[in-house]
Amino acid sequence: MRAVVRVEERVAETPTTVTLRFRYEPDASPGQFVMVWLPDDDELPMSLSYTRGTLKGVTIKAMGETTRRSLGIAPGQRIGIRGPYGNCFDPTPRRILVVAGGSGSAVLAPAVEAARALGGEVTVALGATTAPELLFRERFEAMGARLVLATDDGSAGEKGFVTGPAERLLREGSFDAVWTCGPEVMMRKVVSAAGAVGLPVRCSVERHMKCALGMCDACALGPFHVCVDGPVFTDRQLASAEDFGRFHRDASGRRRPL
Amino acid sequence: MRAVVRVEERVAETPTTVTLRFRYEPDASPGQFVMVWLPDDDELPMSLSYTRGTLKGVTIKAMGETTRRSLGIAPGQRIGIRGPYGNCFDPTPRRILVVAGGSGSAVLAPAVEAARALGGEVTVALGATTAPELLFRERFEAMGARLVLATDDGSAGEKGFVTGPAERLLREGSFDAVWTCGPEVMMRKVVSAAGAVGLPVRCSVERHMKCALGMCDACALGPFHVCVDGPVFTDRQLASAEDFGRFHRDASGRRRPL
Amino acid sequence: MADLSVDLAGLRLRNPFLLASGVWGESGESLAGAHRAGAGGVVTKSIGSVGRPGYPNPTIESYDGWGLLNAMGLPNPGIDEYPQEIAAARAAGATVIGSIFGADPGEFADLARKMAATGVAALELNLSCPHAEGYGTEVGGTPAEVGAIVREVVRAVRLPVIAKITPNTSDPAALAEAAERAGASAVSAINTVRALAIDVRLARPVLAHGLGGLSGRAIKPVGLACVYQIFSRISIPLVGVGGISTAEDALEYLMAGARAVEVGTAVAFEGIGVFGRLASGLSVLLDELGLGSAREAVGLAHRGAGRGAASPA
Amino acid sequence: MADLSVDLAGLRLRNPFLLASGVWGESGESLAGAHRAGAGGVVTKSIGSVGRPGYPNPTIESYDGWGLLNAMGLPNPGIDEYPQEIAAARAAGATVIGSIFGADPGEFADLARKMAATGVAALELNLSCPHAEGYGTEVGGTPAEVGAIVREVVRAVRLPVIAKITPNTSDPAALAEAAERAGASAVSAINTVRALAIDVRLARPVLAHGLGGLSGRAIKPVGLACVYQIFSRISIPLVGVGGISTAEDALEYLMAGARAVEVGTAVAFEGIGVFGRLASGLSVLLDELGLGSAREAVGLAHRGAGRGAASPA
Ligand SMILES: Cc1cc2nc3c(=O)[nH]c(=O)nc-3n(C[C@H](O)[C@H](O)[C@H](O)COP(=O)(O)OP(=O)(O)OC[C@H]3O[C@@H](n4cnc5c(N)ncnc54)[C@H](O)[C@@H]3O)c2cc1C
Ligand SMILES: Cc1cc2nc3c(=O)[nH]c(=O)nc-3n(C[C@H](O)[C@H](O)[C@H](O)COP(=O)(O)OP(=O)(O)OC[C@H]3O[C@@H](n4cnc5c(N)ncnc54)[C@H](O)[C@@H]3O)c2cc1C
Ligand SMILES: Cc1cc2nc3c(=O)[nH]c(=O)nc-3n(C[C@H](O)[C@H](O)[C@H](O)COP(=O)(O)O)c2cc1C
Ligand SMILES: Cc1cc2nc3c(=O)[nH]c(=O)nc-3n(C[C@H](O)[C@H](O)[C@H](O)COP(=O)(O)O)c2cc1C
Ligand code: FES
Ligand code: FES
Repeated sequence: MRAVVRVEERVAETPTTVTLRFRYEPDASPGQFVMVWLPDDDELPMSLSYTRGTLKGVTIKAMGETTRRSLGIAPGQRIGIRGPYGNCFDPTPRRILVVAGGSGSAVLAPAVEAARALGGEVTVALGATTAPELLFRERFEAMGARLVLATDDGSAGEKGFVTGPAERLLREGSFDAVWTCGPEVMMRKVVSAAGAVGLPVRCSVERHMKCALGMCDACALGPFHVCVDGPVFTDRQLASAEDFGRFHRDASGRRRPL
Repeated sequence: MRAVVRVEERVAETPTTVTLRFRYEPDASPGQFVMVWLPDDDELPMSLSYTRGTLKGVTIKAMGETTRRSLGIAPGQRIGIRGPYGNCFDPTPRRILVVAGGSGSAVLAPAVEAARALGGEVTVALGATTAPELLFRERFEAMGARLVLATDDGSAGEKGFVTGPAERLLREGSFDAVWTCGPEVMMRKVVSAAGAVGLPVRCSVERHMKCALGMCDACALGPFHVCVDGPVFTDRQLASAEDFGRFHRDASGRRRPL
Repeated sequence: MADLSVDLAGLRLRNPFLLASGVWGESGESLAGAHRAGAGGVVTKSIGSVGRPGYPNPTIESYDGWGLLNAMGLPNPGIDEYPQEIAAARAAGATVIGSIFGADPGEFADLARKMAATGVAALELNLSCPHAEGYGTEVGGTPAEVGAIVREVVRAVRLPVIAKITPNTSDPAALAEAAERAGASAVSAINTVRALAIDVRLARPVLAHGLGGLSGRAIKPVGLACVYQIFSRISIPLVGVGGISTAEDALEYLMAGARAVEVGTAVAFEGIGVFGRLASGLSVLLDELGLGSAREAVGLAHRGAGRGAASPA
Repeated sequence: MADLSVDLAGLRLRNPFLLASGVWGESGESLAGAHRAGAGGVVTKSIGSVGRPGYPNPTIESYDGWGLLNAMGLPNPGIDEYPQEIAAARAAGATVIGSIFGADPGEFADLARKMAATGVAALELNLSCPHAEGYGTEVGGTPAEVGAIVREVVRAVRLPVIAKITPNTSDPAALAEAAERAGASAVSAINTVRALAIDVRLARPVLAHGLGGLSGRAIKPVGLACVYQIFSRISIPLVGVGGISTAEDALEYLMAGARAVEVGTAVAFEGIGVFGRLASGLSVLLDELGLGSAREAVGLAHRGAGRGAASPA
């Protein structure tokens, strides 16, 4: 379904990230996304960072021109929402390692919430360029997840990419499942590290999206369409998608190295 | 809904009337009609003369060219059916006088069956031009209805129009309701005779039909459309339709005296 | 409460919802019934010089809820039999727009004079029936034909003349422009979209006439495109027709540029009560959107929508 | 069991169901997926001389189950980037028809040569996109334009050329005739129907481009009318497109005169599994009707249906 909603709340999460909350009826599960229409502007895929009840939310990181403009949206403004689309995280594993980079926390936060509600033990390896950019750090803490931080500049947690602590945790700890969302190169490393210790991974993958109906082919990922077969994929599915971690397609369908 | 069905059975009811039986799923009630499409030919409104179960039936009297041709339809041939349309007879009154003329028995027979099934006492005043044309005479008898006959040529029952015995029955007998279907001038007389003794009447009325959806206006009857507001009308409704018993409209919408 | 009344080519309508031609339009009592049900005005069935029975049945195929295919074949009692029906509708207080169809400008003008004499408030010219041989799009499908017919009719009568145009063309706005240049007071769009259904079991077209015209929800996006495209190319008012069954549908048409709308197929799927629901629904919707009147909504979707920040509330 | 295979302009297809252009057509793996799902052949996304991102989002509006509005704006990676996608599809065994769009006959011919070099089995010319500025109907909306483009392309390549025409015209058969005269091997009809949606709360068109094209069940009756009308006016084969989502829909098109059909929007509403269901459904339906093959059904609805007695069983 599609609806036009009023932005009820705007929360500046990091210097480059805002959450917009709005009332939207349809049921949604952590992992699913919506198409967000900024009326004089573009329509973009965004994971639901708040999925419960009717006060849903998306958390947008300024990546390009449109997302940068979206930081200026104020409560009271109207935006279009259609969805939710796609599949979701299975929240039942007992011990989960979550590896989140950049805006990846947007989709992982509600998933962790769901896992914690079922009594799961969750360790979140959270990475960002710099400390203020660590998205949903407090939210993860409030859920009672164990947090391991990494920043490129060392301003919080370990210095370097989050894949460092993630790989170490995988070697040391004992987990039942690994969830990850973030830059694709990061996710690829997580998949291979988890594979090394025989753990199943669920990756939330991004591709260019237009229809979100499994039709226009914009979001092709190997034999899959991210909008209907994903966005959450298993490591096994990704093994059959030669483009995962290697290339994506731009708006024209042209292959672009990642 | 619309479907193409195979004619399962053909019964010659009178020299000018045949019943066609066919399997058609939708539920129907006595009083309702279907649009019958004779594929290389026209599509005509016909009351369901058999409404129970899936083996429905229509009983067609040769009136004009198309109905005359329809007498030649053999078992195995395919016809189109859409419907059922319209309202139905309320079968609950205890003592019912039924006045049937010409093909009117087609719609009244299943209605009388329904009333008898509920234990109603039914008297059928059945009229025709001549004895062999008395439609569903045996069927009414088999239901346990009391039969009073009239023929124009006196070959069965009283000589003359069926309105004669009907008016007498109304004066003599005690009934809770009157049902009638037949030539409109006949029905008008029945309505006024029943009105004189204060009895409610249900009349099944015919008008030219095209859409059967309450749209094209072909079947206008005063403020009503026979296809959706009828075909069964109350005496009170008919009192507000100045055309009842006076004029109908031909295929062009032109008023034609009855 | 939002004001629903609209002015259309000199007619003052209590609301923008007109009964579309061909629906509840043969009998005066039906036209009166549409008025009593709340229609802002009623358009008659298209009337010709002489009575026509129309095509044989089947004349209709229905697609559950979202569309209707018809080829009635312009049945009508003929202009000489029709005045009594208009009289009945007018007696009930209805604002009646008389629809006519002819084979050439001369026949249209003659019919227009006779229709005007019945006391109708305006005329609608059917230049757009997609399946009537020798009428409709066959005589009014090009700008030149539309212009010639409208010109002749405008000369013949003093009433407002509404040219009803077809969507079955590459450039509907060119037809509307031709109507405006020829003196039409308004343009209505659209008539049905040329269409066909086949029964696979009988291996033949469902409708006796073969080709027909599609109406109902299925054609709303098509009608909206026509109205939207025409709006910026003419300055006379537009009447939107095609697939309207909710107040939101109607508001889409108003925002696309229609001053009033016509409702046809929704009467088949929802009954004549649809007029009351449309009027009250539009009133609620306009209030909700902070619009004081139906008039204010006309053409709103054409405001240059730049690409920049999200729209203010 | 009925034989589903059909010959289309020299191509032997295992069944009459082709993937329509613009759906699952950008990546070679998707084309291969449609083949694996059972499509008789796959038509690529329409490819141009250089890459185009298409229009900004929103590019789509969906009407629950019965229709889809889109204005993608012909996004495509450009002919020079595309051969690798076709190679992937062919490697999977798919019969690939390459769709191209250009601004004039010369550009079409140039693209045709390049597309032919990728090893496609046939070409489809997009003369019919209703919303791409400078392409589609804007350059292929009249018989003269269709003829000029087809002629140039037929001269340039040895492959069968399928001209895909628009329903947004008064006489689609005239476009088909022009394509035949210019040497086309087949005609496909229809592309989407020009349409629009407005969001009343935002008071603007839903699609970023404004106008778009309607597809899906809503346009099946429109596509059928085009195919039915064209069938008796050309002798080259026809490909039916528009709103097909069941075997019965497909059979309607075959009976109206189509030799094969294309399926687009049904993939969005039912998934790619629709191809398997269509093929098995058609087989059952043909058996039930006593037809030995899909070929036998072609044009059946045109048998002169006199008016007389009811049809024999
Ligand atoms: C399923 C899914 C869920 C997502 N969830 C979130 C989220 O929760 N939070 C968040 O901040 N971002 C999310 N994204 C990413 C977000 O959609 C892009 O960052 C955004 O579209 C960039 O838009 P832009 O115009 O600002 O960037 P541009 O300047 O246009 O480009 C920046 C990058 O974004 C990509 N992009 C642009 N348009 C689209 C599009 N329509 N679809 C996909 N990618 C696009 C470009 O290809 C490029 O890689 C998600 C993407 C997908 C596919
Ligand atoms: C609700 C309803 C139920 C009916 N039930 C039965 C029934 O059970 N059995 C039965 O024998 N007849 C029934 N009829 C009447 C039957 O439809 C007509 O007798 C038949 O249409 C005549 O067709 P024709 O072509 O043979 O006659 P024509 O030669 O065309 O004309 C004979 C008469 O039938 C009328 N007629 C023709 N076409 C139609 C039409 N499409 N709709 C209505 N009237 C038409 C003509 O106006 C004329 O009065 C019913 C009619 C209606 C409206
Ligand atoms: C059964 C039927 C009969 C119609 N008859 C006419 C007619 O006589 N004259 C005319 O101009 N339009 C006629 N139309 C077209 C309608 O007036 C209207 O333009 C079209 O149906 C689209 O509107 P809708 O979707 O609300 O029905 C007819 C439509 C239907 C469905
Ligand atoms: C999202 C989308 C994209 C399309 N892109 C193209 C295209 O690039 N070239 C083309 O010739 N047709 C294109 N079409 C039209 C389809 O090929 C087809 O003609 C039309 O959608 C009708 O078929 P359907 O109802 O089965 O979808 C597109 C249709 C859709 C819905
Ligand atoms: S976004 Fe169109 S197929 Fe996924
Ligand atoms: S038959 Fe059309 S309104 Fe009754």
